[in-house]
Amino acid sequence: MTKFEINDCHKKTIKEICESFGNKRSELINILHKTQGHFGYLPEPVQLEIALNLNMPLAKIYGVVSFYSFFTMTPKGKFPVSVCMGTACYVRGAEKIVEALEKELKIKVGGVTQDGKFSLDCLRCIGACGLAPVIMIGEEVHGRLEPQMIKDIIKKYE
Amino acid sequence: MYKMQLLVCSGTGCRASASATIVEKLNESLKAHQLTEEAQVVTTGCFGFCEKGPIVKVIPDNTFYTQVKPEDAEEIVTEHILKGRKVSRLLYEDPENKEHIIDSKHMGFYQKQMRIALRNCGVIDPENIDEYIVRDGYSALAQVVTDLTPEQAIDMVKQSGLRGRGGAGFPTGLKWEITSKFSSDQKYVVCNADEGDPGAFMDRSILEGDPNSIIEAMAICGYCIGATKGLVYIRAEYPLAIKRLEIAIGQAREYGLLGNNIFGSKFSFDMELRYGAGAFVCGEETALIASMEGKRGEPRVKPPFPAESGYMHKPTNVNNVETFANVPVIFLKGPEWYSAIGTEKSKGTKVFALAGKINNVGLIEVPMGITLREIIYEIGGGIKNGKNFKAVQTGGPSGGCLTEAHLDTPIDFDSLVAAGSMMGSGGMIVMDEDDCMVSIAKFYLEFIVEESCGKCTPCRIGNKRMLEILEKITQGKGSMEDLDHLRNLAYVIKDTSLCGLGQSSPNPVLSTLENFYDEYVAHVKDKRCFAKQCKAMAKYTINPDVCTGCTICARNCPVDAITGEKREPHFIHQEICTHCGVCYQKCKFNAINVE
Amino acid sequence: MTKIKSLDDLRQKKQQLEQGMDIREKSDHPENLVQIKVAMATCGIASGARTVMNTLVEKMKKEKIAAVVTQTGCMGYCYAEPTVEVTKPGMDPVVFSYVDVKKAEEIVDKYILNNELLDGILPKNYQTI
Amino acid sequence: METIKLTIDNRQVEVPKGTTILQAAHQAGINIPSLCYMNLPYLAQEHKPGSCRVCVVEIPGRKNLVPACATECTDEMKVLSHSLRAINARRTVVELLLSDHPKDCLICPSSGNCELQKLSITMGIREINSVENAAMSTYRKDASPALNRNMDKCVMCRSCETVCNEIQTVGALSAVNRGFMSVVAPAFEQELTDSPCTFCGQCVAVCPTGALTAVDNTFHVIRALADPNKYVVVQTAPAVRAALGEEFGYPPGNSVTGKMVAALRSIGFDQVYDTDFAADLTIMEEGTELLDRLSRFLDGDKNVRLPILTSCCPAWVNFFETNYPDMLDVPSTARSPQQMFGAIAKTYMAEKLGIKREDMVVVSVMPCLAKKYECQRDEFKVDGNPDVDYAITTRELAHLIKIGNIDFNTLKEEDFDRPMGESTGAGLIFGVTGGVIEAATRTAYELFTGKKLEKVDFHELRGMEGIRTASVNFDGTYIHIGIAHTLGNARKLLDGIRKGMYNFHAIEIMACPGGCIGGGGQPLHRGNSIVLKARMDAIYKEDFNKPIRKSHENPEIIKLYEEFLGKPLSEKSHKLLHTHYFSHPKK
Repeated sequence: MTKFEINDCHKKTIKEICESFGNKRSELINILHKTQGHFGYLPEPVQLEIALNLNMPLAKIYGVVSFYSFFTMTPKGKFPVSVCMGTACYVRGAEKIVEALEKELKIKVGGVTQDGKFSLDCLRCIGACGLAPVIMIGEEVHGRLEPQMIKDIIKKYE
Repeated sequence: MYKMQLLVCSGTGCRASASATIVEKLNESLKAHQLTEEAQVVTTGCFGFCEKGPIVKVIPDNTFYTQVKPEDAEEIVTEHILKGRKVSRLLYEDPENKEHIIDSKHMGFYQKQMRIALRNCGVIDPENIDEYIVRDGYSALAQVVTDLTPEQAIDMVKQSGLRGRGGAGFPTGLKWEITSKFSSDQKYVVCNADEGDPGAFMDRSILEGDPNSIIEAMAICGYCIGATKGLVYIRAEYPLAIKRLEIAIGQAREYGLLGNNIFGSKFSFDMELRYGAGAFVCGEETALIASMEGKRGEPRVKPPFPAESGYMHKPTNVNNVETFANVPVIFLKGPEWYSAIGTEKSKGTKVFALAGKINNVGLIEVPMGITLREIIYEIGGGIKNGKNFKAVQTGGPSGGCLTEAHLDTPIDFDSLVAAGSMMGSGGMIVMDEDDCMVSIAKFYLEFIVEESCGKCTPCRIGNKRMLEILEKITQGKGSMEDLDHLRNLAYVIKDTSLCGLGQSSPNPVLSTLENFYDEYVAHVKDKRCFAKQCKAMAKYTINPDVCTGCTICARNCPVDAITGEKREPHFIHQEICTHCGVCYQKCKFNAINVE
Repeated sequence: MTKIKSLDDLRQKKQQLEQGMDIREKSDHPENLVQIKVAMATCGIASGARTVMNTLVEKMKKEKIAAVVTQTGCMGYCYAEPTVEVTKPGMDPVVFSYVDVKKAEEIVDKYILNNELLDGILPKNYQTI
Repeated sequence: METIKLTIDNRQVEVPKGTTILQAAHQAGINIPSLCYMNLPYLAQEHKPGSCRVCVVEIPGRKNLVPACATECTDEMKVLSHSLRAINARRTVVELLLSDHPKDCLICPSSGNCELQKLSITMGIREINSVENAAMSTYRKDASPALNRNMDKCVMCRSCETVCNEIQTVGALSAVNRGFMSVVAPAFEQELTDSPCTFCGQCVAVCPTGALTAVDNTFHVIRALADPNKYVVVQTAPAVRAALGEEFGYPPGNSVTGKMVAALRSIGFDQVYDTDFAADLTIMEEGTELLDRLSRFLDGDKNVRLPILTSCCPAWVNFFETNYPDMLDVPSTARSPQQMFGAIAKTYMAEKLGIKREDMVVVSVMPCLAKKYECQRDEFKVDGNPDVDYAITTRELAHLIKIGNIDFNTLKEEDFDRPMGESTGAGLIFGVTGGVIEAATRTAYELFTGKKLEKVDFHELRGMEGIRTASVNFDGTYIHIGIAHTLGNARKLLDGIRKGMYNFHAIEIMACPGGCIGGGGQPLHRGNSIVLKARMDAIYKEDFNKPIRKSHENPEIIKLYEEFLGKPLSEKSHKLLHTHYFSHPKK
C-alpha cells in the first residue's frame, strides 16, 4: 500500500471542514466523520492536520480514532463488504457467511483484496433482521443468504 | 379525494429488498390505468413485520401484501385497485394452517399488539410533517407550553408511570424532575439514538417512521427541565434515520415548531444532531456525553449524574428514542389512560425486536405484562420449521436467556430482572433446539469483549478471561474447575464494573449457567454438545448402509481423513479428523452422522 | 410556509390536512365504522360500479358519516350487479343488488341513517378474501 | 463545616462533607488499597477515574460494590472494607490485573517500587486462575534517550495521561485503542522521540508499575570507573542531596550532602564536584544577560525582548522549542548548570588537571530524566565527545551506592573537591521552584544598584503555588518577576505573554512540580505533597546555613573568570556557556 502524501489541496479541505465546525475540539467526532467521508479513511497526515487546526494533541485525536470502530486508518476496497454480526444474523448462520466470503475473496476479516476491489469487515446490527443473515456490499443489502450464494453475489461486482 | 392508499414500507429492511422500486412501479402502473385520482402510493415507516418484507398495505381494507417484488406491482394495481380482487398469492400465509389471511386485522402478528410508540410507523409518510400533524402531532407540545407549568407537565409524566425504555427502566418523570431542579444558564435534552444491541432496531424504526414524535417529545422535555437545546446522538450507521430526522427538523423549523417562542409562548427550543461512531458503550449516558463532547466514549463514575453535570458540565437529561416516542401520547390521552396499560410497576407498552428462530421476525409493540408465550406463539407465529423452543434471549448482550419455565411469566422490567435477564432495549432472540447455549453465551461475550471501552479492570480483562474459558469449553477442553472460575468471575465483574455495560455483561453467562447448567456439564464432562454446534466436539461417522461411495467426501476432506473404494462405503479416521464438517456439508445422501 | 404560532393555528392546519389522512385513520378501527364494500369485478365495473362507489363516497362525506368505502371482488351475484355490501357496527352485513346512483343515495338515507330496509336484498352466501 | 458520621468496619468516623470513603478510612487508620487513585493537592489535581476497582468496598444494601476513592461518604453510611464479598472481589480484580501482566518481577526496573507487586504481596496471591491460556495485551517496546516504555506492564490507571495532559499540557500521551488492547501511548503508538514528549519524566514519577521507567546508565558509569585510562568526575545537582536519604530510610527532608560526597568518593570517582558551582556560574551569565536586556529596555531600546526566561530546565527547553517556536529569542541563551559544568570541566578543569578531553568522563547525578536527553544534544558535543557523558538519576545513584556495598547510614560526612565543588546558597536553591530567580535577584540587585543586599531571603518568591508573581524593589526600580512550575502553568504564563497580558521582566520556569525536588529522577514521590514540601524546606535550610549565599561572591567563580573566562558574556563565555534553540514543532 502506498503511503498517503498530503498536499496543499488536502490541507485546504481539512481546514475548511474544521472551520465549518468552528475549530471546536468538542466537534472532533463530527469533524472526523466528515473528513473520513471525504478521504475514505483517516491516514496519519490527515489526523496531524486536524490536530494542527484544532490546536490539540495528536495523541488525543488518535485516541479517539482508535476508539471508535467506524473510523479507519486503512483504505477500504472499492466494494466494501460488511457482514452483519447482529444476534439475529448470528443465529441464522452469519459465521458461515463470513467463512464463505473469506474463502471466496481470499482475505480475512479486516483485509483488502490485492487488487483493492473488495474489503471485508463485520459490523453490528444493520437492522435488517428479517432478512438474516445479511451482508452489505457498498450501500446494497443482500439478505436471506446461504454460503453457496456468495460466489454468485461476488461475481456480480467483478 | 383518494379512495384507496397503498402504503409501502420504506424502512431499512424493506428498502434493502427494493421497496423504492416497488413504489416506482406502483406509480407507473396507476398512471397507466388512469387510477392516479383514485389511489395514492404513500411511503411510510416500518410496519414491523420485517420477516416478510417488503410490505405493501392497501387501505382502507387493510390488505397486507408480503414479500412483494417490483414485478408484482402491476398485478396489485390491475387486480386489487382496478377490479377489487385481492392478490391472494401475496397475502400473508398463516404458518400453522397455511391459509391466506385477508387483512392485517386478522393477523396474529398484529392482534396482540398495542402500538403507542410505533403509533405512526407504517401509517404516515415520515418525510411529511403534515401527516404527523393530522395524527394530533404537536398538539401535546402546544398544550404543554401554553396551558401547563413545567411542574404540572412533569407531574403528568410521573403519574403516567413511564420508565426509561433504554435499559434499566428509571422513572422518566423523576429524571426530568431531578434535572429541572438544578439551575444553570444552559441545560440540554439529549436523545440517545445510539442503538447498539445487536438484533434491536426499534429506535431506528421510530426515527425512520415517525421522526416528528421525537422532536415533539424532546421539546416537551426541554420545556419541563428548562432546556432550550436538544441533541440527538445517533448512530452513523443509520443514514436513513439521519436523513428523515434532518428533514423533520427542517420542516418543524419552517412551521415554527422549533425555534423561538414556540406556539407564541416564551419557550424556545432547537435541536442538533451528533453522530455516534460505532461504540456500543456509548449507550451508557456518561459515555454518550463524553462522545458528544468529542472524546473517547468512556463512562465515568456517577455521581455526579448528568442531571447535575452532563454535556459540557451542564445539567443534562438523557432519554432514549422509544421513551421519548411515548411522551406525546401521555399528554394527548392523559396519564391515567397511559398508566392503565401494563403492570403495577411497569406502565405502558414495550417495543421488542423479535428475531431468531421464529416465524414472524419483526418489530412488535405489546402492553407490559404480556407473556413470552403470547409473544412467541401468537405474535411470532411459533418456532421456525416446527422445531422445539429452547430459550429466548432478551435485553441483548446485557440480558440473559429465559427458558420454557419463563414462558408464562408476565413481562415487565422487574420480572425480567428477577428471572436473571433484563428488558434492555428490547431485543428478543428466539433459540431452538439447534442452538448451543454455551456458544450463545460465547457469542455475547465476544461482542462485549469487542465493545468494552477498556477503562475498568473487571470489564477489560475479566470479560476477556471469561471468553477464554468459554472458548476452552466449546473446544472440549474445559474442566469443572473452569465452571467455578467462570461463575466467580461473572459475579465479580457484575459487582465491580464501573458502568452498566460492565455490570450487566456477565448476564448471558450467568443466566445460561443457571438455566442450562447441564449443557455446560455435558460440554465439560462428556465432551458433548447437544445442539451439535461445537464442531470440535462433533464426531463424524459414515453410515455404511446409506453411503454410495461417490467419493465426494473423501475428495473434499482437507486433511484426508476419509478413505474408501469407489462405490464402496467410506470410512472416517477419527484420529485424523479435525471436525471441520465439510464432509457433512458435501454429502448428497445424508450418509454422514454427527454425534 | 406559514408559521404555526398558536394552538388554534395548529388545529386549523390539522383540519386543512385531514382529508388525506382520513382514509388511514378510519382503516385503523373499521369495526366501529360503517363499512361499505362495492363489488368491482369486471361485471360490476361494466354495470356502473365505479360511479356507484363515487356516489357513496361523496354521500357519506356529505352526511358526515364515519365510514369506510372499499371495493371488493366479484361477490358471485353477477346477475344482480352492481352489488353493495353494507356492515353497520355490531350488525350483520346486508347486500343490496342492482345499485345505481339513485339507489345508492337511498341506501344511505334509509338503511344507514334510519335502519329501514330496501328492496333487493340478497342473502349473504359467499366467502371472500 | 458540615460533618458526616459513618462507620467503616465498625469504627465510627466523623468527616467533613464531601470526603470520600477512601479518605475517611485513612483518617480512621484503615488502609484500603488503591491503584489508580492519585491526589496532587498542590496542583489542584485529583485523579480518580475509579477504574482499577481495587479499592472496592461493600455498603450493605447497595446492589454493587463501590470504589472507595470515588464515593463520597453519606450520613449513617456503613462501609465494610474487608467483608468476604469485598475481599473476594478485590482479590479477583488484582488477579485479573496480574493475568495480563508480565511476571518478570525479579528483573523489572520497578521491582520493589511497584504498587501492583505490593498489592500482590499484601493479598498473598499465590496463583492466578486459568492463566495458562490467558492472552496478554502486548505492545511494541519504546526506548528513548530518557525513558523507556514497556506498556505490557500498563494497568491503565492513566495517571501518566493525566500528568502529561492536564498538568504538563504536553499531550504526548493518550489512551488509545479500545477494550482489552487499550493502552496509554503517543499518537499512532509511535515512539516518544517522534512525539511532543519533553522527557520531563513526570509520567515515570507517577507510574505505579514498570510500564514507564527511566533509562538506566548505572553500568556505563561503573564501566567508566573501572577503566584505568579514564578520569571520572562527578557533579551532583542541588535537589539530589535533599532526596537521596529517602532511598536509605531517612524521612523526607533530610539533606545528606556530606554522606553523599563520601559515598561518591568511596565509589571511586576521581573528583567529586557540585553542580551548585555551575549554578553560581549560570547566575553570573544569566544575571548579566538579564541586566543587559533590562538596562537597554529601560533606556528605551525597542529591539529588546522581555521578559527573559530561565533556561536551566531541559524539559522546559524542549517544551518551548516544540510549542513556542515563535518565541525562541526570549529565553536566556545561558546553558543549564549541568552543561556549563561539563563545558568548564572538559576545558578549564581538564587543562588544570592535565588530562586530555577524551580521557575525562563527566558524570552528572540529576533529579531529572530530561537531563539524560539534554547531555546527548549535538550542540553540547565537541567532535562527537559530549561535555557530559552520563546523566544518572538520584535513584540510580542510590543503586550505585548499594552495588558498591556501601553502608550509607554509617558514612562520615565529607566535603566536595575544589575548585568545582565550591558553591553558595544561591546555587543550592536552584533545586526548588523560585530558586533560580531568587539567586539571580540576589546577584542582579547588587550589580544593578551597586549596593549591598541586606535581606538575602526573598520569601515572596518562594512557595508551592503554581504561578507566583512578585515585584522586587531594585532601589526604586521595580523588577516584575513571574514564576511557574509545571509545564501547564508555564503554558498559561506564556500564552498570557503572547497576548500581552503581562509585563514581567523575568520569568522562571521549572517543568516539575516544586521544581527539581519533584523531578522524574527523584525517589518516586507519586504526588505526595508532604514529601515535596519537606525536600523544599531542607534546601532552604541548607541555604540559610551556607556561609556565602550570593553567586557572585563564590571565590572559585571569581577565580574562574579571572583565570579563564574573562567576564560574563565574554566571547569565551558565549562559546562555552551559551547556546541557541531549535524550532521543532510537533503535535
